[in-house]
Amino acid sequence: MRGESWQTAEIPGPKKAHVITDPRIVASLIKRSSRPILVVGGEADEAVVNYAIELSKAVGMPIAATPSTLKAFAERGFKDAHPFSAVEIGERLRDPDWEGLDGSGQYDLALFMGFKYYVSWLILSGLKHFAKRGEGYLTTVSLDPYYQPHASWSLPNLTRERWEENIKGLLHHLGR
Amino acid sequence: MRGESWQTAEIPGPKKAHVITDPRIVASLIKRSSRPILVVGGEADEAVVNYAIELSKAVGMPIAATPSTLKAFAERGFKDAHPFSAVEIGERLRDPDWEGLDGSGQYDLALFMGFKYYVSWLILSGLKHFAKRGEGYLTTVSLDPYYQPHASWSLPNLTRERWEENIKGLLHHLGR
Amino acid sequence: MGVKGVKVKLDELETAIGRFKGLEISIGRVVEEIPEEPIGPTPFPSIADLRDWDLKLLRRYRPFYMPFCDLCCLCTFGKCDLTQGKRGACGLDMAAQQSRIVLLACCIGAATHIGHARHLVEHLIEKYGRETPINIGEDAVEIDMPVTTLVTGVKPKTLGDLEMVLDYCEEQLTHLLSCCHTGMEGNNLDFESKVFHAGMIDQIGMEIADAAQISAYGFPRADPEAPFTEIGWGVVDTSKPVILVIGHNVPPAVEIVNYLIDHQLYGQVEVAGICCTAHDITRYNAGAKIIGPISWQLRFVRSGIPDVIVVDEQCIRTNLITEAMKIGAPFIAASEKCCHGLPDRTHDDPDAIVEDLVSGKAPGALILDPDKVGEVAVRVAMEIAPKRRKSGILPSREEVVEWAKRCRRCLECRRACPNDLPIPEALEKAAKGDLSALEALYEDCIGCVRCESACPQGIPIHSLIASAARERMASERFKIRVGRGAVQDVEIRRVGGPIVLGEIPGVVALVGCANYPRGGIEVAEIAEEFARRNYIVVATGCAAMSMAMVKDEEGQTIYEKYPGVFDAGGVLNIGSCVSNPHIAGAAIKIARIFAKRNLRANYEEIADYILNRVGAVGVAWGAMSQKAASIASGFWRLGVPVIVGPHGMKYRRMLLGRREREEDWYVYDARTGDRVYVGPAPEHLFYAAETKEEAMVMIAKLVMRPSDTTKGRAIKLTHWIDLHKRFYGRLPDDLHLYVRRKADIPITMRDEIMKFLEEKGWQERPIPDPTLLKRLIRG
Amino acid sequence: MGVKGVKVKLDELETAIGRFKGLEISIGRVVEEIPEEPIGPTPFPSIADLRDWDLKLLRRYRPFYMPFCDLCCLCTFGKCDLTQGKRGACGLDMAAQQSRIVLLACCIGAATHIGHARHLVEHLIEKYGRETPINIGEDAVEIDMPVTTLVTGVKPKTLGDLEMVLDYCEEQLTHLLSCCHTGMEGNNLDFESKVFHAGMIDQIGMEIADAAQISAYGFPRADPEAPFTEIGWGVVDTSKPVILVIGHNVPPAVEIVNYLIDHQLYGQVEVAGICCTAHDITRYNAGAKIIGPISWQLRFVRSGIPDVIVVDEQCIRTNLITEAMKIGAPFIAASEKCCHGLPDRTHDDPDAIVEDLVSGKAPGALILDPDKVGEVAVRVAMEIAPKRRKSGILPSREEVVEWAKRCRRCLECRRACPNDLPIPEALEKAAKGDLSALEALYEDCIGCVRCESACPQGIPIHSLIASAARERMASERFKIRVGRGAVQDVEIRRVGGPIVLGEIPGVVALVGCANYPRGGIEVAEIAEEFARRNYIVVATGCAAMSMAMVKDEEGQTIYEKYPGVFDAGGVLNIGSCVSNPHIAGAAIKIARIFAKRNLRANYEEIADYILNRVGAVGVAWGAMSQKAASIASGFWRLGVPVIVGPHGMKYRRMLLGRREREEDWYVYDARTGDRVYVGPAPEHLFYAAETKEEAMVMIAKLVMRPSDTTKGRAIKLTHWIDLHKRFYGRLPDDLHLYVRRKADIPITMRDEIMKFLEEKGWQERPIPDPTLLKRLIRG
Ligand code: SF4
Ligand code: SF4
Ligand code: SF4
Ligand code: SF4
Ligand code: SF4
Ligand code: SF4
Ligand code: SF4
Ligand code: SF4
Repeated sequence: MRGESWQTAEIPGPKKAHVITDPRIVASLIKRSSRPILVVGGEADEAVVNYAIELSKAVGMPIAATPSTLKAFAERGFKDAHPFSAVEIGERLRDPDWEGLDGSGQYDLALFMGFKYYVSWLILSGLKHFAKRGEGYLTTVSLDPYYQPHASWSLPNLTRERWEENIKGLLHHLGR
Repeated sequence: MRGESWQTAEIPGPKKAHVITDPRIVASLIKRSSRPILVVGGEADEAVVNYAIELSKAVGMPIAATPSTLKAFAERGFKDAHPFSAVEIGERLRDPDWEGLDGSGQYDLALFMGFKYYVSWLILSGLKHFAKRGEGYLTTVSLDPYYQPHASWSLPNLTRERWEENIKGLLHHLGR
Repeated sequence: MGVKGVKVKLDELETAIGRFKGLEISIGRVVEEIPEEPIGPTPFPSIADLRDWDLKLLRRYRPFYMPFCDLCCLCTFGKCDLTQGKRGACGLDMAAQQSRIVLLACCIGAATHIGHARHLVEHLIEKYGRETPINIGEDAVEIDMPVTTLVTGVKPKTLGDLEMVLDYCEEQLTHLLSCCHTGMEGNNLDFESKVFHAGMIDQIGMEIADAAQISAYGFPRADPEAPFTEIGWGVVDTSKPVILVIGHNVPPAVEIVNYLIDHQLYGQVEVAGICCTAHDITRYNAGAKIIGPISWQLRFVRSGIPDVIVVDEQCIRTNLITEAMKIGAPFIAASEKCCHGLPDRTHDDPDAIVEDLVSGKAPGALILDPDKVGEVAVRVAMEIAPKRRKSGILPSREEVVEWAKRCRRCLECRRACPNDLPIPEALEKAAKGDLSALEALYEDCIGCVRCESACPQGIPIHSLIASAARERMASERFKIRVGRGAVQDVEIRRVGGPIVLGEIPGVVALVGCANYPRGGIEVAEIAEEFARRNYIVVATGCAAMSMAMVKDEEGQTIYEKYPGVFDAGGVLNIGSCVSNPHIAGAAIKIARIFAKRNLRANYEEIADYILNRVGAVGVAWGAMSQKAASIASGFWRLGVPVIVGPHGMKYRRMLLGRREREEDWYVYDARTGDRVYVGPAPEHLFYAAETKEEAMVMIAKLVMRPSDTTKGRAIKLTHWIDLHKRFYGRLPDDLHLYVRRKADIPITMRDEIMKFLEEKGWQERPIPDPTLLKRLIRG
Repeated sequence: MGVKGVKVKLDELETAIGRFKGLEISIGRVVEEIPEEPIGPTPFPSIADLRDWDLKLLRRYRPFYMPFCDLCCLCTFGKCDLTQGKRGACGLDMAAQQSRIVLLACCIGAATHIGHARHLVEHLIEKYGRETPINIGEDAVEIDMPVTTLVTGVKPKTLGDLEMVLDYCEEQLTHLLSCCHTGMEGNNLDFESKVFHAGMIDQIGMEIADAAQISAYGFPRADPEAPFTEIGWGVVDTSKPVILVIGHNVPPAVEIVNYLIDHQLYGQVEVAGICCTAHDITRYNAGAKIIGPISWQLRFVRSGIPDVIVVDEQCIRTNLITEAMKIGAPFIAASEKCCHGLPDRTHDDPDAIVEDLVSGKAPGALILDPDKVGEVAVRVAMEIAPKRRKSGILPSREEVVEWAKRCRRCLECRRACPNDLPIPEALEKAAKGDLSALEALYEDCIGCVRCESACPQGIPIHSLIASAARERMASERFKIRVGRGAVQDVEIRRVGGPIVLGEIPGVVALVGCANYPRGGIEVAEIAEEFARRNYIVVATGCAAMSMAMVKDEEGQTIYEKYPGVFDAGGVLNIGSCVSNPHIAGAAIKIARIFAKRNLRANYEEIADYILNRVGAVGVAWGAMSQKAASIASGFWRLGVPVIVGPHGMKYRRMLLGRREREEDWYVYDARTGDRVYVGPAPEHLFYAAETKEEAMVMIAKLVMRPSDTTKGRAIKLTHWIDLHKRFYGRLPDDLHLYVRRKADIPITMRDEIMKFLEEKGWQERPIPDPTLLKRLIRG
């Protein structure tokens, strides 16, 4: 079940996410990326927000956050969180011509966490099919504790504990 | 690609065939079955027909053959091949009340070989969903050289050579 | 009914005009002359006639597709893999395929309403005559069918007039559906334009259905004082025989009530409904009761309370007959659309049917004659009720615990649950005797029982949840005003100005189904929030029910607390799903009554008016059906944005504006012809919110319109900023885009906002007389 | 066109009957009296009116579902997993879902034909007048529209009469589509009954379309001597400007020809067609040419030969505009259903459009006026032809080799190919300079270019195949008789008896699309086999084309070798897809003319007659579309079995009889009322064959009918046994079920068969006057 859709019926198609078997994979994706972005959804709890901040700080990566979580970021004094709802950030990440949060252009790597399963399932699907980047497509990574087949890379279905281990491992490999 | 649909788009759903990693698996399915049947399709070439006969003889298992292949069976002096087209045998294997080729009732194991990919893909789908056997469902096995997700068990996608090795291995484990 | 219908028509024809041999008749569309108003540019528009308008909208509100599947499987060339730019065997790419699926959904939705309208009109004509006048608001309403008049140019006067409008709808629908065929349309924006067309046609279908039933059955006619009835699982007097009616097409339920009245049985039998038939039967007779929205079907049936179940069409659980059998309640299917495998007893003697159903010889019957349904349902209910055990199949507390012990924690139920409810976790507790976690699932459970289907242990999970929440369910007793129907002209006259000027901050329409991510309570919260803020809150369908199912500290529901009038702070139950066009109609009538725009066949101009001036927004928090899709698209074309809950993302595409793309937000100033930047208002046309908080902030944002006066804008900004701060903890990042002049700024927040605006380098800009249509420039 | 249509209708109404203010008109269905024939029991039947008949068929021919997907994704409650007895959130199970998908497909198919008919009738009324008489066979045909008369009871006389029949079709279609909505029908057999209804309505739609175009355009009127035209890739004179027309709705193509004639340009421009528009333009003018069926689109366009491409609707590759741009051919879209994102130039000056297209300023235009299309297409073709390089984008031999070298043998192309063609293997050879394997793929390739989409190397595989087969393609020049239309009454009179008695062994209808498993040549082989055996072979659509594309040793095509008359050994091109009802009509007319049964609104009786007596079978070897699905279902309800090729299994369900279930094969003897066993004839209603051999044996089997005389049965058995032996090497195992009396046994095989029968313990049994309808018992 690790590499199966968490919601049984959400079968994607021929192209399925690689399973992240080791957080080092994500670390290296981030390191190799020239413009990564972290997207945080409306289900983010305290832990997710904290990890997101850590991740962001580790590599200086901006955060697009569902507005409802903004408060949490603000409370932690974190400034680089920008309000976009799930569909709004999805639509922008799709568009090769979007200028990005800072006006310097599109991103080449988008990491997702804190989403309802079916919400990121669909946003990631939209990006998989339509987020052109030159000859290829945007690389997406799902960091939630369930397998998201529409991402380029996804964690498998995980218990909360194993999930935290993975995120901590990732932070470790990013030098935090 | 071994355990992926041979035709890229023929994605089945949540329930996918177990991959036959060792012909012994099939041998033991056959041995444990009280009423197995071998179904041979319209794409069966000489080799398939020969293997089918061997398989049938190994365990005294009857063959339901697409009428077009009947000639080939007859030419080899094989008598236990009964003419049913793909959809006809599919419809009968589905029905828990079918009397079988010999009037002694339904089968509990159906092995398929010699089919166009999409033909057995669909027949196996019909059986997966509708061939009730008591509380469970008919066990189906695809012995063609490509992965058939709708079967209970399927060989993976194989080259012709590797496929022959598998079939020979199976025959070997059945004592031929 | 078809045969009968035709025969009647023939008879009428023979009597009225003589006998015809070789008669040649030209049957065309008769457009009645309305002397005071000329016909507009697009009478009975065909698919491409409003394409220019659609493309204007679609350039600004761009589709964002979220495929629900990588494949297309619509023809035997397929399945085709459309991943990442691949094309199908017919040449289609993923964007076109997704828009095609949306079109297909909207066609199905529109067909459902139009077919419903057709059956209803046929039946009512047969029953009340072709000449029965359309009357949805007595003297309080001038134009009974504003959508129909807007689109087609005609103004139907009688039930008979509705038939030709239905002909038009069916014709357009046929064309639209054909566009879904393999090898037809290839461009996604053209598919989207057709989606809009389907939505527009759907609005007419719904309008016809509701106009017909209001007129013939005497439902409340645009009545702000429509009576109250009861709603909730606990409203039924279980000491009486109980008839449960489910569906949308009310004639069988009406004939049940009529039979009761005619036979002096009224009051002796409970008639309770689920879904829109419940709305409509209470509009017919407020003595009927409402159980709840679609998600209440199984929990109520399994309770064993209904003695007879009568289903007509739409939103019926398709295996309800097997559930009915489990509780020993005869099942009557009353529509040819939903035969459920039952024998057709339409032409049988009622005595024989009653006998078979009461004795249990037959589990159910198909009866395609509403009068006969009325008789049979009542007689069966009265005869069977004394004999039936009403205990149902909800397990006892002890049984719940026993079942819970059988759980193997395989997670299949949770993985099947659309709301990812923590069932295994709840069962773990239940196995130890603590049912609180199970009970806690009740509110979020939509009653789909996918969990039960998935459970390898055969645990009746939904019944366990219902049982754990039994006390809570039984105490569900709320008041709801029955559907009032249309908005009166006088109401429009009163609020038209304030709405267009922005002084009434907006009209919030809560509509649609009960596929809620976190329970119906969220709908009630949204409604309350905006009613309290003096928005006009209107509601239909399941949402109108869910809103009623919460009480405040004083034990009052929202309908009791707020007036039913179309005015600031009003909360209106408009009616069933087919009453939705009254909401569109209200927006249209603002243009007509307040702004004196012509309606007849003048779609583009009115839609442009609404988009730029009427701060209305639709919210379908639990939208799930194809009908909800087509209803939404009818609003899009008319310039009304729609927000759905997160499940609504499964409709596969949003229509999103990009606030930072300045070039997208220019309009013409109708006075001067200048192109003027007006800011991103309204920002989106179809939007899915993840949380109710996000929805509320977005509602407050989407009601802003370019034409708002400074006073109006200040009011709208106040609410938006207030909600934004409350839920998000700060000022909106894009606030500067919505402040046009200093006078727009709410006084109470002046300093904070001015500071913000300065940081953004904000400058004052003009407020034009906005339009997207060049031809409307007067200057 | 909608607006225009309405205005015309209004004008007519105003002129003809006066001016209406507040006029009240009862618009009903005018059923014209046919004095000689009473109206039957089911005029204008609604969904449930023929349900009894359907359930009779479905009890015998049981659905076998082969889900194409384990899921349902039709609403936002989903996706739902329906695997192995699981139910969706709406309660649906897999059997119901599969039948629902079939219904959806048939609704789309029917909508396409009905919508096509509506547009055509609207256009022809505008052009030729409402009073234009329906005339499909001059004096040779009494009932012009047998399907319409059978179903509705009316007998349309003029183009104008067709509108009310279309109203009925659209109404029924709307109801049917609504049944696909979530929460409607729940029983799979009820869905199947609705599928039959959709098919029946579809037949009317097609009949209207063809009757209208035959009547107004003067297509061949039931003409066995319809003229020949040319078909094939090589028939076009490339020295002239070439206009390629693609689709199904012929008016734009007709106006191209008319413009050429009116401007004395006829003969200077080649007009060539693909798909049904090709059929129909050659029926209008046999000087037009046919390129081939749907699968020829890309290979022909990529050749660069067309100077202008005009598409109307249906079966158009949806990204053809991008292919047109690659060869620099302007692209004109002529239907609102297929706008392809093009600007609407309908109301622009033709000069401006021509200028933009010729100069390349615009790659194409949407022109919703057939006359204007005619002018613009011709003028653009003539102006652009001298300037265009006609070389196209097919690579040279050398380029093919270079491309082949780039192949990495990743197998993606093969895995994407619907026919699993060994492309990588062929490219391996090609890389070494040997193109023979590539060329060998040509026949089996259906031109879907999924291979190209899948290839990570971007290899233009289909172009490589076409290039390798270039010589073969260029030499494709065949003769085909243009579509003759209906069957004459005199033909029916001649063959009705022999068919019902079984002496003409059967009618084989080869219809449908080009989704062939192994090339169109198989269709030609099937046709030849049965024509040679003195069956009547009729054909329409792509199949009628594919049949023509093979020559015998003398260089003759099947149409040249066999007469075009509806008689033993005749081979008839009936016409385009909408001509299919002439085939149904022939079967119906046998009941009418030979057996003197009433037709009007008498569906059940006639279908019963056909099922039991008329040895007709449909074969859709390459069926792929939703239209093909609805066409097939129209035949099922009428009692005509249909065989599809293996891809047809993707329609997801078969309707299969079980020969060994004796109880399924009883009928009433109409003379005595006895229940009589008649053997499994016809055995199946919807059957997919894996190979052409299997199809041929099954055709010969399915033409057997209970009413066959002994002589007739002997003839049918001869052919069946002969084919069975030839292909399967032995007698049929179930032969005894088809021999009723010794006299049934073909004399030449007497001994062998008697021996077989004895082994089976066979006994003689009576031959009844068969019917499934109790009410038809006379005794
Ligand atoms: S579109 Fe739906 S039914 Fe078709 S393959 Fe995908 S999930 Fe299955
Ligand atoms: S409609 Fe087009 S994309 Fe869909 S299955 Fe058919 S050929 Fe493929
Ligand atoms: S019935 Fe309730 S708990 Fe069960 S799957 Fe549906 S929503 Fe979840
Ligand atoms: S599916 Fe059944 S057994 Fe599995 S966790 Fe859920 S309730 Fe327990
Ligand atoms: S709101 Fe939706 S679920 Fe409710 S009755 Fe209407 S269509 Fe059905
Ligand atoms: S229609 Fe029914 S089975 Fe299909 S997705 Fe919706 S709820 Fe599930
Ligand atoms: S174009 Fe031909 S070779 Fe390519 S995938 Fe289609 S059928 Fe196969
Ligand atoms: S997909 Fe392309 S590269 Fe791969 S085998 Fe086919 S032709 Fe070669």
